[in-house]
Amino acid sequence: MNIKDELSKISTNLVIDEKRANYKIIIDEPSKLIDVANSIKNLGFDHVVSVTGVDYPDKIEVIWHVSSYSSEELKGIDLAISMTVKKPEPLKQTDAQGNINVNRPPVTVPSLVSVWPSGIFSEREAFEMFGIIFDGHPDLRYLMLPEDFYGTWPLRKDFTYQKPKVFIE
Amino acid sequence: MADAEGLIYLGNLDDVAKKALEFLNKSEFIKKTLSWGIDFSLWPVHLMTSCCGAEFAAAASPRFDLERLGFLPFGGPRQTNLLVVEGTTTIKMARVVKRVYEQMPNPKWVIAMGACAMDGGIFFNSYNTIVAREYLPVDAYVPGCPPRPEALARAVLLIQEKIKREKDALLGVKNEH
Amino acid sequence: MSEVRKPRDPLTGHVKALAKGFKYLVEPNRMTLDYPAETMKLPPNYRGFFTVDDKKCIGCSMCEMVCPPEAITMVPRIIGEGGKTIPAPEGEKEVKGPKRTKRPVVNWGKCIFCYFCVDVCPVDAFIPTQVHDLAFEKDSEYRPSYEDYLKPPEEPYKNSKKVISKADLKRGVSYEPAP
Amino acid sequence: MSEKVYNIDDLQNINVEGEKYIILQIGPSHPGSGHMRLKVWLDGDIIVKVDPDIGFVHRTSEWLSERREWIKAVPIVERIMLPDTVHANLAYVLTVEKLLGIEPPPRAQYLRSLVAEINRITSHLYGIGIFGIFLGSSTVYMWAFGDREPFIDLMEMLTGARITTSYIIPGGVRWDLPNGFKERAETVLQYMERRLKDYEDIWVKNPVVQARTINVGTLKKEDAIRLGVVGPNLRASGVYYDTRKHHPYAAYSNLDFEVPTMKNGDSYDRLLIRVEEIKQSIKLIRQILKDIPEGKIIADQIYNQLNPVMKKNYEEKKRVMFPAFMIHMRPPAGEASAKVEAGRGEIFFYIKSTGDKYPYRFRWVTPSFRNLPYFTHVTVGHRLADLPTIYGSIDYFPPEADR
Repeated sequence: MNIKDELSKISTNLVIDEKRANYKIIIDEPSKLIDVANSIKNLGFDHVVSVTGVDYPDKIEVIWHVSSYSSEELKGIDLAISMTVKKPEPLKQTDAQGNINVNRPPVTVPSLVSVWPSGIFSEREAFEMFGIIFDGHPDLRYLMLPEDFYGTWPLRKDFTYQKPKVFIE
Repeated sequence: MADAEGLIYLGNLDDVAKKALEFLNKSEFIKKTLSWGIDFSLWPVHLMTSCCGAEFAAAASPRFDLERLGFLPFGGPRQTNLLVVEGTTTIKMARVVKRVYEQMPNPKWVIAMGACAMDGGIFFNSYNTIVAREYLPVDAYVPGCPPRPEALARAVLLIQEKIKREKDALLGVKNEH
Repeated sequence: MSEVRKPRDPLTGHVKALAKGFKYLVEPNRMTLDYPAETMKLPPNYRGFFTVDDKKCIGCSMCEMVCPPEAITMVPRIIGEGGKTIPAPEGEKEVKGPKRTKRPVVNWGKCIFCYFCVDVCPVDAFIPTQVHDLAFEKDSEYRPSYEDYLKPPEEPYKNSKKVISKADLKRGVSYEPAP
Repeated sequence: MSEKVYNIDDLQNINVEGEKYIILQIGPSHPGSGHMRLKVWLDGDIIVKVDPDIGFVHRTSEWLSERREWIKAVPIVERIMLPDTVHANLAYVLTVEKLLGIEPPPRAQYLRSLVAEINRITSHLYGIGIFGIFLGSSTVYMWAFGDREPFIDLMEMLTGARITTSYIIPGGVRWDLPNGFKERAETVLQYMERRLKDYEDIWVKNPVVQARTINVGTLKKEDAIRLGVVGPNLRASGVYYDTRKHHPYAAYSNLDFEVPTMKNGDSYDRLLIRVEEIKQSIKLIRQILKDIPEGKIIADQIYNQLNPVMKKNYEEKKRVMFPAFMIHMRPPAGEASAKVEAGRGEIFFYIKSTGDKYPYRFRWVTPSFRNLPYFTHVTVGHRLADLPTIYGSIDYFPPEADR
């Protein structure tokens, strides 16, 4: 099985970095994501290693890293599935004290938990860190941060933090 | 009969107890015995806050064996009198640590173990961490990341010295002089 | 590998476990370090507390830049007229006028003993020691001033027996008096 | 096992709202739970659902590393994975080396493998000791933590620190083998081999341990693959996968070792596989110390930047000091990923550089995080008393999962 041919059959947007052995499939349309993921799974990539986002000034790139345990040929290959979504404009609100609160709305992408159940915790982590809502995720809750962090999305580049003033009641 | 009623504080046991406590508290022998007893039974509560717990476990292991100093990790906070903050506390964890500290009976001591519990260590500017001194009264600081088990032993010995030095305060009632 | 997984029948299993326990009761392999009475002398590359050689240091701030927890701060050190921060060391008396330079001070409450600063120093000015068992009672004690930082750290138990650890075929770790 | 059959596959869909279940909060102040909370729904004493509440040790390593110079992330990743420091350090450095395009010399590669294997033994002994505590056997805790010390002494002799070694830097390692290391290592290995036989009698083949672990917490091969668990736990379920074989790094492509696998995938197999891996690591350390080539321990690109004082130090003490390059490192733009087999499983790094002095995106996944499905899937249907067994057998280290 030639992995490059098989992958380019699935998607034309295949980026290969020979030097670093990176394989990356770029998905331009959200509706195609689940179909592509299913055909990748049928190829033998059976588990998700990591789900994460990369924050850019105007967009967020969501990356699923998948790999294989069952297929002997694919064990040495890491495949990244990347999808970029545009970020909505942040909403600025001025409250009564004159402080400017920036409300940074989350983005929505389809969830791949139905294809790879192993991504369930990783997707929850990506949700709390980047504000990526995975559409179709069965249990999208906060995983690590306390609930009072909601809406701040710490790993986005425009995150600023203040040490909490009142700490323990 | 009337004389006897004057001598005994009927229905006023609180007062009697307080007077008895004050009497005991002034006795040098009692204080010495108490501090001697406590300083060799510093039982830390078995609460791991972070990765320094690995060295805490090594300190209880056969090579360093802090049980020689009366340092025996124990499960329930009600039976312990020493809290070791092992490394970083996140904000989520600090609430738990604070609650555990409140559950421990007096008198109690706190060791801040590791750089993260002292001044923040390598996670000093993280958005989710807090140093021990901001929410607990700390009695001994152990630098290192993680500290060697010997350094933890040194902190336990420091607290023993402190107990001997401050034996007046052990019963919870301060002496006048 | 599955031949390892053969449940042992309870009788011999318990007897063997008890026998082994009895063997170690009679013949224990003790590896305990009797800490305050004997302290370890650690290998020469051990990363313990360290101080700086005031004469060698050139004040280049490389250590401050590489310090991962930002425990090192550069403090001003002024020699000559006006400045009294540091008494001029011998051999620098001929300096005329104030001479300003910077020196590192380590906050032990942040230091993680990675020795990146020691290794990045272009003149090798840091003096590593093997002191490893300090503890402090107050939070002001572990943030030394430059004068305090220049003094080499003192071991808490100086009179204790110094031992080095040794690999032992029977006990794992054994100790022998340090040379 | 429970009479009621719970559907493990879509566990998240179990409706626990209307039913009369007992909800038990275990942790985080609990001798067994470590730094996490387990929310357990119980039907009698049968576990219906477990919801792990993690994040008590979430120290924001990704966020911090994206705001610091490249070299400063080395101590950060080490502190997150305290029992597996060398592996975390190695995985990060491999990723940076891929970005920089530096190849370390062979001696450095062997030294990296050597420290990694010593670390693997300490990590497994740590896991076995904690498992002992979970089963209520403090003897094994004392044994395992005691036997960890000779190996930690070896690490200390080589790297200068007990656990947090910071030994591996881009381009090589920081210290060469000290005098007398090989003899000392041989003594320690012989000691450990002798002790492993004693472990067998008192712990591994102890009928009490077997009764409590056999057929408890079974994860079948296909489920292990589907849930994407890693490391010794995966191999205990019968999947032949080891990053050292399938993504060779350091000196592993030149070394001869076996990857032990088990069949059943229950708690007992997860214990056995750790013992087997200790045996393999002992074999590997012997091999490395025999085969280690002479030569430089740092790549030429780094060596040429050392100043005369540092070069003199290198020749005399075999100690690599840092050139100014280490602070001002700016890897060229691009992205790289690396995998390393740590004691608890596979570490994955994905780093994106924009050619700046900080990483643009620093992503890493630790083995314990990927072993989380054990709590949600494997515990279901067991009695509450089996929960510590399952927890202990997967060798879960919460600070590592929370990062």
